[in-house]
Amino acid sequence: MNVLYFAWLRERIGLPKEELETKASTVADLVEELRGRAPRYQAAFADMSAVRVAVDQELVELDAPLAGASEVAFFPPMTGG
Amino acid sequence: MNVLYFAWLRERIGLPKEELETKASTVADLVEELRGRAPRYQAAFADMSAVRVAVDQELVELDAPLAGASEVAFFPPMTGG
Amino acid sequence: MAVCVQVDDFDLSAEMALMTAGRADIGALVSFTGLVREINGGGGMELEHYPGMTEKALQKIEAEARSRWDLQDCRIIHRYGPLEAGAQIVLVLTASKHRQMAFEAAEFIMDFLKSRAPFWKKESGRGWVDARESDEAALARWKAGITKT
Amino acid sequence: MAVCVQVDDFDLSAEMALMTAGRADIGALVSFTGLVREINGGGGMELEHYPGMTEKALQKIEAEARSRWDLQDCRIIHRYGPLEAGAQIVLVLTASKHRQMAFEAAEFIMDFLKSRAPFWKKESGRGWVDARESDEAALARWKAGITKT
Repeated sequence: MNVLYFAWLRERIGLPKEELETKASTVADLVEELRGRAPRYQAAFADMSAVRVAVDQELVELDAPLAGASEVAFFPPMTGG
Repeated sequence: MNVLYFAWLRERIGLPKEELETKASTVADLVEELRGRAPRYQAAFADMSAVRVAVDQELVELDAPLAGASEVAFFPPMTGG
Repeated sequence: MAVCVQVDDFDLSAEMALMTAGRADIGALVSFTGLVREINGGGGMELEHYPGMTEKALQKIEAEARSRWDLQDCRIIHRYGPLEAGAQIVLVLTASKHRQMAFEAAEFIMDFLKSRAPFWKKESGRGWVDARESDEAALARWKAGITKT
Repeated sequence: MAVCVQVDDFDLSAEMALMTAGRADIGALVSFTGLVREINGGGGMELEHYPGMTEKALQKIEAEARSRWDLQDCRIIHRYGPLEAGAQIVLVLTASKHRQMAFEAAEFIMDFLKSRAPFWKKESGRGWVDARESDEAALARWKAGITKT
């Protein structure tokens, strides 16, 4: 599974993208797993109310399932326009 | 006093502008006076709900006074934009 | 910038470039361009106006918009005379810091232009265009000095 | 017309000319142009986006606008990369028969672009721009399939 990070999440975690093997069944599970890997993930995911998630390029909630997903992205609230 | 006509009022009355001496004290009085002059004025002023009036280039109601006015204009509802 | 009542065509990008030249405090630009629609194969129209009063009416509309919204700038161009199908009739361009003010001011100006500026349209082969009740109704939402939303 | 996510600048008059070429059934064109504002003397920003998802999100926003309003055409251009103060960021251009549809559709698209398209602004010397609560609130008025007015 490809995991992507944008904006300050990318900066805190220190990379834009990584490939992971995971058995996490939801986005929330994946976040827990990542938090366990290193303090920089803990820093990035410290306040999940400031984090948005897309699974296969569709916005989803934290409890969204990951079954069949090939791309998960984490980023702050969007500021386009 | 200059009296101006626009759009189909101009066409019905047959002229864009005329200079009048009048003692009419309101716009409504002036319309009555004009109606008495010729059938083409009667045709133009047949339905006053379809006529708008400006005195000295400001939109006014039919009962507006004419004291001091130098220019009165009659025209249909506006269709700008 | 002043309002303009003219026979000549206009160029939106040029107007926008003039408006933004030498400044970077504008965040939002909204434009409305009105075009002559071809109706049932009929082409073109003649736009009559009331010289003198038209300029006054447009200036009044612009001043009212500027008093209601915090606009960085505002531009109104309205053409008159013969206009072919597809031709540009009117341009309203508003500039503000944030988008909502620019949108609302442009809508406000257009609503007033439609039924409070002394223009009359005569379509080729079809005669004088009737005022639309919906245009009169659109004005009502700006009453009492409140904004729309 | 397609949506476009690009580094290059755009020209509104050129986009409008493309949109109106060879047809005379458009009565109203509304454009929104977003510019980089200079804040406290700070200049420029970097606009990051999510390639792939961005295009999808813009296409979805455009399709939704077309399903809600009877638009003759619609165009969205959003830039990314480094942008100087005063630079154009985004263009939304809508075409319809009458003005209200074009205005509403352009506002709708902008409201969604602001907080539902994956772009992130980083201002030079000031860091990441926070999302504005007013932008989230603006979305609420389009809920339940009803139009604004």
